[in-house]
Amino acid sequence: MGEHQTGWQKTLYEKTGQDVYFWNFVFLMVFTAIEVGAVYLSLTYGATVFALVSVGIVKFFGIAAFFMHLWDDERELTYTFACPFIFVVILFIGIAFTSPGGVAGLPAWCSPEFIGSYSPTAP
Amino acid sequence: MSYDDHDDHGHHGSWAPIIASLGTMLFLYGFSEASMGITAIGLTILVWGLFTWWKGDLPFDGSEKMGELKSYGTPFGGMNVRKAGIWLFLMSEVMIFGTFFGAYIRMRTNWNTHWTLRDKAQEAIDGGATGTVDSIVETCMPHHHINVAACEQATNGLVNNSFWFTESGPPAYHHVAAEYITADFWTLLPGAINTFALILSSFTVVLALKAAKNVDLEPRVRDKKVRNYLTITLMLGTLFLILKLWEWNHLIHDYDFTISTLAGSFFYVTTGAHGVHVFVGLVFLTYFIYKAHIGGWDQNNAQSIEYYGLYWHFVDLAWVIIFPAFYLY
Amino acid sequence: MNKNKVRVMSLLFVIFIALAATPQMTSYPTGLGTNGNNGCGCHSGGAGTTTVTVEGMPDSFTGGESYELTLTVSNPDIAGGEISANMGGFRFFASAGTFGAGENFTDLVQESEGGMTHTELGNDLRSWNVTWTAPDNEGQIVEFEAHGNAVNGNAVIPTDLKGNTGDAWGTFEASLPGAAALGGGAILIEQAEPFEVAIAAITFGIALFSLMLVYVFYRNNPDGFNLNGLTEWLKKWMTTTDHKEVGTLYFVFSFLFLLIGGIFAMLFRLQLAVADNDFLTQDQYNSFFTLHGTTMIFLAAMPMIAAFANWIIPLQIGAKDLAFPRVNAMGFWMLAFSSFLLYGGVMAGEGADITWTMYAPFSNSLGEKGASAGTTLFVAGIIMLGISSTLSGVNFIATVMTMRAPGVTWMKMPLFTWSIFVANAMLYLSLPALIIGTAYLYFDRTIGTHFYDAAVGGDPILWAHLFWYFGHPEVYVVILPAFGVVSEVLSTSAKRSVFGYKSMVYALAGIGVLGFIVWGHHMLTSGMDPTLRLIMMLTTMLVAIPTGVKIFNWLATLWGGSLVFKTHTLWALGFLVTFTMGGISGMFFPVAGLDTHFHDTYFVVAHFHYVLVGGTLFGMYSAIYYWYPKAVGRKLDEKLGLLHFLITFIAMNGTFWPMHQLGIEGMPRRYHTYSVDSWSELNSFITMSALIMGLAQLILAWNLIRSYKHGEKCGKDPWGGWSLEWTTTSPPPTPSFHEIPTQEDDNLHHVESNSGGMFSRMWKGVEPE
Amino acid sequence: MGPADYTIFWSLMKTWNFWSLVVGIFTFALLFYLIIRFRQISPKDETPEKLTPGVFPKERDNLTLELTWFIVPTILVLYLTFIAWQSMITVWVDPYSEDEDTFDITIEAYQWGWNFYYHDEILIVNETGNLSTFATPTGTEVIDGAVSIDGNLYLPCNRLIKAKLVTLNDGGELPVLHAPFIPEWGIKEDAVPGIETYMSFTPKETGTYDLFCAEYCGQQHSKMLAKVHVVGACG
Repeated sequence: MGEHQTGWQKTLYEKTGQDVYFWNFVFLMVFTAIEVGAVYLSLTYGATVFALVSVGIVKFFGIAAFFMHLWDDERELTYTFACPFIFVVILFIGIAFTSPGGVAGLPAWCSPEFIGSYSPTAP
Repeated sequence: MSYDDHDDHGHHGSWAPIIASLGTMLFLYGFSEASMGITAIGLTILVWGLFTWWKGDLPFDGSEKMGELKSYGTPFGGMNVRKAGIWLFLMSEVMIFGTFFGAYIRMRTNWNTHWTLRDKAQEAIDGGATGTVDSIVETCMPHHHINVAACEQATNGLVNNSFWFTESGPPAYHHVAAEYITADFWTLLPGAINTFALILSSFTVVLALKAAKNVDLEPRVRDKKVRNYLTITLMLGTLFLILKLWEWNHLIHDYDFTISTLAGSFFYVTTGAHGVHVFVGLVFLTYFIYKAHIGGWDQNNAQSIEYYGLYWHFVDLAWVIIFPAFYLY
Repeated sequence: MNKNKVRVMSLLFVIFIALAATPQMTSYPTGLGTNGNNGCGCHSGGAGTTTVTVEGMPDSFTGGESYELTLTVSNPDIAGGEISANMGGFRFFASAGTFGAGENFTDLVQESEGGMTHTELGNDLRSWNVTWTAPDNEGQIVEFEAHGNAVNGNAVIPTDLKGNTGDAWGTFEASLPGAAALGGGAILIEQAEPFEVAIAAITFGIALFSLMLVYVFYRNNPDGFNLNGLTEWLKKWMTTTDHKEVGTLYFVFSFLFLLIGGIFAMLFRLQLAVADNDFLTQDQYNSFFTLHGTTMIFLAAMPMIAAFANWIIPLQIGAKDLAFPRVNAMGFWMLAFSSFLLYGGVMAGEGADITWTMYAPFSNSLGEKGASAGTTLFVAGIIMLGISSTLSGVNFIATVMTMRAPGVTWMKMPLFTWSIFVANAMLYLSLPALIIGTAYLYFDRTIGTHFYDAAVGGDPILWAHLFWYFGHPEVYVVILPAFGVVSEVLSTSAKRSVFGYKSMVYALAGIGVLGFIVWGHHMLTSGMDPTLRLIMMLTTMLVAIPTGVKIFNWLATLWGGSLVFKTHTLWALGFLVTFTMGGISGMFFPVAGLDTHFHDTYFVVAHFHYVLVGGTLFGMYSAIYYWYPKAVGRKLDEKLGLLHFLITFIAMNGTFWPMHQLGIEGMPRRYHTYSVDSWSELNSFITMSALIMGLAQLILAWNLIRSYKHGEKCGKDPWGGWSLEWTTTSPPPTPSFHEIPTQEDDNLHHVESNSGGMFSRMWKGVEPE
Repeated sequence: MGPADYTIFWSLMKTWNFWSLVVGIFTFALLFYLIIRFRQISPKDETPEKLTPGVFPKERDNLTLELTWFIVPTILVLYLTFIAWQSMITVWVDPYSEDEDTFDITIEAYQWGWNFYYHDEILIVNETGNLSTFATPTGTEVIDGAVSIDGNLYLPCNRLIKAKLVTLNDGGELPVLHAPFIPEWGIKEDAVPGIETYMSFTPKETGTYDLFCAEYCGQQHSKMLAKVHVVGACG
């Protein structure tokens, strides 16, 4: 189980006496505190969403890379874990962002009329 | 859901699959018929099926003969088949939680929520309305009840009736869980503690695995350490579920944020599905603790704990995304 | 041995409780119809201590005659005389003829929802007069149904009353034969209730199935037949985890439900044979076509694919068994038990009538006008199907990825394994959308959430998106294995290797990916935004190209070969003909101008039956004739096979080709009746050929049973195939390969460099280091 | 029956039928030729590859052939997509642009029936002969805001009709999906509870046409019928 054989994990263990999982645990705790704090600063909508999303991604990376030791395992496992996210993105584009209100706000160049107007007259 | 069930004595077969399926059928049948008796029978049969499954696994010692196959060829050459299996199962779980979020975001982009209200209040202030964003929000929503007239007056006409209701009648403004949670510390506390609890339980599973793999511990001490770490994980998991149920109760009764509202349906079913995944993880954990208790884990078959750990970390990973999306945003 | 007996006894005891509980189904909230719906939702209504009588009924009606009927409601407990207001109410329905008010009752009774009921004023009486004018067609039996309610005048309920809430319902039923029905014309025997016909057919089928079970066991060793042996033999089958035995379970299960699905199809084809037919009532028709669709896809096509996948994949890649045998068995048993839930509603006369696509606002609606009460069980069954397919998905992908024998690299795998791998990958990644969608629907119907409810601000199209995100990959999951079978069969029958193996694999991968971005073409007229419709139209156009490449590859495979015409070859060639026609008719839908006409008409029904029956069923039949000798050691009879092929091929085209014309004429889909006469003769032709096609499948059933013992014996490789399954004995030993084989390679050995990342090593088919 | 020949449906159908026949005949001719020419004459026929069990057979492919049957269908499909795109503009996109003078109506669907509301006022002169065939109880004028008189729809000829589709939700009714479908004009659109969808068409001939419900809506889905009368002069 990745007994600190890679370089920086070994030095981390010697220097601090705690292995990479302990520090990963602390890392995640700190970021959860940041997340909850960010909400209480009552920033603007955009800033809060940005903070929440970025902390979320960082914690996602923390858990997936170290607790689920994708960092140490073969690269094929990371591909396996990444593969469904392509279909989650397709699902998001097709279902999440195209709610009745969502699509109406699209810019003109992306709507069919604009694309349609390029073509010669109807048959 | 540990998929370490490759069973070497394939020829004698196992009763577990048919019992578990019968249990699932009775459970779903009872739930559909709203008759709790049959639901309870179904659940017990399902758990009996799982225990039969694990009884077959108790002697598993991680050897090739006992079913620990090595995979061959690209892409998983040399890795245990069960490790590839658990990762493939997690692909399906990623899609399940992806769909939960997809449906949630689809609906959320249509709703007016406390965020849009704050933006509108800010706009009104820029347009000359008096007071701060918080004061306007307070006048519009005295402790979470909508006061349309006062709001229109406070934002001089910016937040009118069409902000709260669509013309054809259904509500345009949806109270989301985050509105109640971020407003009051005591409502946020269970969510925050749950996040700490789950991350801690992820950590203790990792410690249990390290203890099991640790060769220079002598067996009796090792078994005790593994069992204790796993028991801590079990307790943290139960704490998570209890706090979640308490929080639900608090939201439903004190804030009237029930499942018959649209935002409530999405909130309760998504966090509920995550709760079911945690509960199933805990049921599996009882098997691991029992096997640790009878000294079953050593460095050869500790990889089963590692595969269980993958599932448990995934459940924690899902919570790491659900928490900001449903509780804070 | 006694511990085993205890376990068996307790299992049977539990099943007995579950079945005993079935009749008092009181599904939320209107009950499953066994205690009868009380005719009106306006009062809470206790159990009926009220008696309802109707006088003035003739013993047989003459066409066009009108009769004066008096309906009286009486209830000794609720006197109702002294308190003036609201003493009684009624609702009166008849299956034919028209109602009117009795003399001087014009302001006391009114017409509502096709029947009669009391007016505000009429609420004070306990008996009312109505006139009923008989229909002209005297050759039928009219069913009367009246619900009477004795009310105690809205007064506060006096405590002495036996605790009912102030009103109690009673019902009255009678059937009145027409003149022609009674004496006059041919004696019209009491028409069997089609539900009883369906349930009788299913129970008879199950009884026949269990008899066949005992017979097959008996035939194994006739002299050693004893009951203890039977339980032992059953235990073997119920606890098996061997991929061959689970494959056989899947096959028998799917064949049984193929026939049951066929029974439903034939029943509602009779209903559609002529205009304005009333062989089936609307509820029965709606529930029959729903069950036909769901049974054929989820309980017949996918299990048959799983049967061949279970049997053949481990043999073709040289593995001893699947990666997780017990998960494999659990996959089957989840599927088997889900059929109880799917069919639970039918047994109580309330089968799910929400179509196999279960569109949201209707499928989560309750009450009289909403979905039938059995729908909740149906949706629970769909969730169990989702669990079963996820489990078998994990299994097959893990097996193909990790347990291929040496020599069976990615680019030297048989095409059937490739097609099962891509199909299971697509199923496995698209299923969660269905599970979550049906879970939302299930909670809507059970615990009262409001996911798709427009009144609360919900979006009904969310269901359509979630369902079709699963739906379109699902139809590729159902067709890709048939592609794999046809590639194998044509190559073996023409004694040539498949033309362009690499382009076939790229086409499979192409379909696998494109299948996920085209689901919108099922919803082009459902109010999506034109931008999304445009994207979905473009991607759907692209999907036809990989399929076209595959068809040309199959044709090129025949070039220069020496084609033998065994039955499986005939089915593969039949597949090529019908599937190509289905593919071409499929190209009509991504066009806006055509789709606004063709959506939800019989043109769609024609297209998907050509692709499903012509594609998957013909492919699977070809697989049956091709691999039955490997599974059983005996060949199926060629003459019976030829007969079965000819009748089914002709009847299939006779059934589904005229539907194209009906679609162009605009006959809508899922219609209980139509009154446009010009559609009648096309529909009766379709019905006739559908019946022939249905009966032709019994030839295959007989062939399967007969050849098990009397088929011509065959060796390891009866057809001259090349893949690894033809190297083991037939039937293969358990576990399938005692020691893992190595697959040679006929191509010239230019040494591939071992470097490169995973993907390059994968495509170069290089051995691991 | 089937769409009238002036609809866009038939102009597309001709193209699609033509290309389907071309592709179909080519494929089937090739199939039957191959079956007849390369059938087994005697069991000892020699084929280039010996298929022996357990040995991956010699691969055979011909890049130019494979490229042609990849490129040619792609060109055909792109050409057909180009035409399909046009039909989308005329069917779904143009009608929603507000500038044209459209004849607005609202089609309201409820469980198992239709209500028609008129938002424009037209006067149909009675003496154009074919009017006598229709029972329009209130004479011939269609008044703004009028509701369907006898459950049927009266439309002017040769005007772009723009129908707003809604589902009746007055609390009592069960809002489910419906879809008005007029086969003779080849148009349909779902009426979705909660949102308004649009359907449009320009009838060019007077007469009576059937209106069906095309989205499954429960027990009497097949009974939701109505008649559409196109009245007035088709100048």
